[in-house]
Amino acid sequence: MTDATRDEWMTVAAARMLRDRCVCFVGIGLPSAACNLARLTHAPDIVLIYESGTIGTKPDVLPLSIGDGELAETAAFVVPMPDVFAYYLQAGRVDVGFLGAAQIDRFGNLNSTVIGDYEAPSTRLPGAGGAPEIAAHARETFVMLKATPRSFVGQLDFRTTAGFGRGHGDRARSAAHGGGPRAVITDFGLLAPHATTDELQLTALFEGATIDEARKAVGWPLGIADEVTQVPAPTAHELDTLRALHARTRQAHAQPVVLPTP
Amino acid sequence: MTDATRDEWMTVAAARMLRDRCVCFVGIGLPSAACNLARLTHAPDIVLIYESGTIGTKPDVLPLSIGDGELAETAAFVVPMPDVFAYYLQAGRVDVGFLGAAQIDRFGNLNSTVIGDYEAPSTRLPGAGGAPEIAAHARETFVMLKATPRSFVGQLDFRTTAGFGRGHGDRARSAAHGGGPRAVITDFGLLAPHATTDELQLTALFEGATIDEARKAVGWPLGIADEVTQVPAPTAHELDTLRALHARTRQAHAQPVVLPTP
Amino acid sequence: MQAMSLSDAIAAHVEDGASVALEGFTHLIPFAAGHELIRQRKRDLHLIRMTPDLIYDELIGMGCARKLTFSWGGNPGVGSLHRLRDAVEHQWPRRLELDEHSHAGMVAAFCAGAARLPFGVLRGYLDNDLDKANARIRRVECPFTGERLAAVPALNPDVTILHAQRADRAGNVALHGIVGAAREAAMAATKLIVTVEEIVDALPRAMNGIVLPHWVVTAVVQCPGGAYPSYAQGFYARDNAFYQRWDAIARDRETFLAWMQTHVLETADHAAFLASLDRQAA
Amino acid sequence: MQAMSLSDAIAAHVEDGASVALEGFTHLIPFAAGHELIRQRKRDLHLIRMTPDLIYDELIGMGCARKLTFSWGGNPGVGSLHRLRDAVEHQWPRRLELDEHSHAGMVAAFCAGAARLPFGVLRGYLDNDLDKANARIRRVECPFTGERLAAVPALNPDVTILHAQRADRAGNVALHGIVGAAREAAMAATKLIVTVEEIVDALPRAMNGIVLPHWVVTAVVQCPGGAYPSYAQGFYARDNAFYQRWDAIARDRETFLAWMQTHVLETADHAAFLASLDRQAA
Repeated sequence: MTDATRDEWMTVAAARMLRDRCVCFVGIGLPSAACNLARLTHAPDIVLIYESGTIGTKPDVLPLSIGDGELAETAAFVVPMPDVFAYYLQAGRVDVGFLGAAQIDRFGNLNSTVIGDYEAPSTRLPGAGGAPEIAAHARETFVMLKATPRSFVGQLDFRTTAGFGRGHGDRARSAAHGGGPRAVITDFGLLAPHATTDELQLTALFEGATIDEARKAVGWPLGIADEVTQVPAPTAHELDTLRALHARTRQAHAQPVVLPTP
Repeated sequence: MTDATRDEWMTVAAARMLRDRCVCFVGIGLPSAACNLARLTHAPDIVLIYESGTIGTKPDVLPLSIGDGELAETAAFVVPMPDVFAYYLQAGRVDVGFLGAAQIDRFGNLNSTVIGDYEAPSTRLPGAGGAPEIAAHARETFVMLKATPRSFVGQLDFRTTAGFGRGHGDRARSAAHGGGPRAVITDFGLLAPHATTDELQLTALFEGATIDEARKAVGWPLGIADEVTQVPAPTAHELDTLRALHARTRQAHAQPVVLPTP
Repeated sequence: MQAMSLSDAIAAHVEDGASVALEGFTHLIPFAAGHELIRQRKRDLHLIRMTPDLIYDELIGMGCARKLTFSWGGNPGVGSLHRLRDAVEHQWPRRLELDEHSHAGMVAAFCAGAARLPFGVLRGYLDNDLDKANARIRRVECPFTGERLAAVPALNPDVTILHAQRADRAGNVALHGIVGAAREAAMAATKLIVTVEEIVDALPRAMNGIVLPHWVVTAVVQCPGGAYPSYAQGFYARDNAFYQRWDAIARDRETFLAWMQTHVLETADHAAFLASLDRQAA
Repeated sequence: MQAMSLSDAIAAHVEDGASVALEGFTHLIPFAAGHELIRQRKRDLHLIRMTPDLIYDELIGMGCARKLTFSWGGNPGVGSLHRLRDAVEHQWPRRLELDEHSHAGMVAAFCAGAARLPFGVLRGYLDNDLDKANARIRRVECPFTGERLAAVPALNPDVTILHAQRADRAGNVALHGIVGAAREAAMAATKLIVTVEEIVDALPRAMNGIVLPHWVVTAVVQCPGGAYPSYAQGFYARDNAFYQRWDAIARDRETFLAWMQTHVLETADHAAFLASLDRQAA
């Protein structure tokens, strides 16, 4: 039995979904860890793009922000942000996008804008950022999000980012060129859209997680795939690589920054 | 009496119209000579932009093409062409534009597209290039063009570039933000638009040129300004500077280019 | 272009009620200039910025802003901007009007502004609620294919304020590293103020480098460390620990106001601001 | 990305009837690739290029083109492109359809193509005859101000061919100096072939340099001197004298055909083309 945490399971599971040489639009947090874990294990030639404009970046430590200097220093090159969104993302030059959110619904639509009413929210969230157009244009997207009935909801408070809309081929009829969410990686395992209804259903579990746990964590009646597989445990090499990356990151971020002297 | 040629008169007259520190969109040929003469005499801080994207360029010799390496090497910086046309020209960041053409009419409209019918021209000319939008967006433009009844015509075969349209405030009613042609510099002297009709009329003559010569060279009944001035002759300093520039240019262009060896 | 002090530049060029874009994406955020806006108690500003970041949290919390145009308002890698949230959720210290976009939409709006076009076009805002929340996200029909695309109104700030690595004495400004939409925000503005790490005789040679030409620049201010706690590539790193500390500082109104009093209102300029943190750290 | 010979790259990726953009503005014009198109007797090409220059004069005179999208068709600083004129004025050697723009319009069309938008917008084609001659110049109304602006359909060449200074072994291509609309033409294309002066282990460090990333590049061809008689900044200068000589070569059909026979059709590749000129010069 592995000692991997659920965060580590999520990160490893996400990393494994990335093919070598694929072009990946990376978000901060778990997606950044997953993409760099893939790069440091089975996908050395993966191309990582952070929305700050760093193309082909190979950070030695994980960035705290999406625009840390480390990303620019280790990038093949850096482009202005209009280029990222027009010439790379909208132009269909990105294979994989990673998304997070505060809420997700059964069709993979996301909310990262408000809890409550838009005009008078109970919680104001950060907002869209790159997500709506990443979701529209990347060939496929992965959503990484821990599951609670407050995050996996029957009805979004606000739809920031379209997944499969109302399902049943809704997305294919929209102007979005990308394929939409291929998987949701959450802390009990993986969900994937049903082939015809587009509804997310449970397809795989992490070690120690159960279908019952999954059902309780999800705020809609969760569909279960015909076959629910067990995600193979993180290997020693995966875990060692990931933990070394996090250790390097902690060490780097613990270095005091010298205040610039006027 | 000066020994200046008519080309030199034109170049010197054009150079004198350029204020120091103005931002000037330069065309090849006489305009390029005039702009650089201004830079080398009274306007050391003039900003020269060639449409190839070289900003603040200070060539030691005149380029043959609008994109010679000399222009890039001596530029403050070089931008892609979309930037030149969108962020500089269309954005109103250019003070002065220089234009040439095959034909001009009495309202300063220009033809550089075809002689004859567009679909079956007797002479196919190079076409618009940057001219239509230079004419639309530069704060003011100067036209440099030698006068014959075939070039100064009553009716253009094709309007490539709008000057004052049909005159009488036509331009002010268009979407063009720039002020239009401030002067036409030709080989007998200068024309400028009438304050209310916008029709070009003779305002100044070079030494040795006469109103009669001007009238014969122009294919419409040329209006004459109330006061026609004499353009002061090129100074020795202006002529020396211009001739030295041309001599450097001839010498540079006479250098054989070494074929690149594979 | 005019070389001047930061306080003079802000006083001369930023009026109450102005639309102001302090751009820079994570990198080169003009903190020093933002603090000077607060010191001079500017009011009713329409703040524009893709990623509001801490400096807008400060401006909003200090009541300088009436409106915010933005596309992502969080503390990067940390969490919420508590002052922004307080303004939206509880109208404290005043109501804040939101003009909310996605990054792609806002980038298109800056590009349109820089090109002096009235609108930008993107294939975006597809099948989501953003155009219901913001009436300034509309559609335009392609005259060739009939496809309906998203249109956003151009952003043309009254004043854009940037921080950059270097300017020369003529006022040409060079920046490198992550640039975000800084160049477009600069070219889109009516006035452009740039704080720089250093003013040099000649910019480093870079034929295709990113340069803002002197005649587009209204004022240059020499302000070393002007992006701190953000960073200036080649000069100093981002103080990630400060961004993490900000979460606790800004969470409560009182700790926030006390911190602003000590470190911004009671410091005369950016050098004093930095010194106040240095003393604290020591 | 695939490293291959020029003849293989052209044979594999350029089909008769294709739309092909050989871009480069005065600088980095892919002459070697253009000559290879002629050697392989490609037909019915839709040629796209802001400034057709000598290489398109050659392609048109050799009957390779059915259509030309362009904005300025002259011999820069010299005069006419005689083969282009002969095609338009006398349909020799065949009729040439024109899709004519201004520089600003064509740049907008390339930018739209690179962004995979169906049209580009500009404040242009004002009060002139260009939109009467070209039905593909239309108008679009701003959904905010009601202003009518010019719209041009996106340019998305089947193949864009560029010349650049360097590629690395992964196929990343770096160029510097005057770039014109080369980058947009590259990003707009379905396939991208790039000839380079040299293939290197690592591109020169340039954080904000102009790079075409390997996954956008279809084929890289090492082809020293591939831009001659145009130039490659840092490698060799523009042969202005050749541009002047071209006027006499291309003025008559017979001298043109004889020159093409000797220097292009009877040379096996670009090295042989350069050698043929060298012998002539000696």
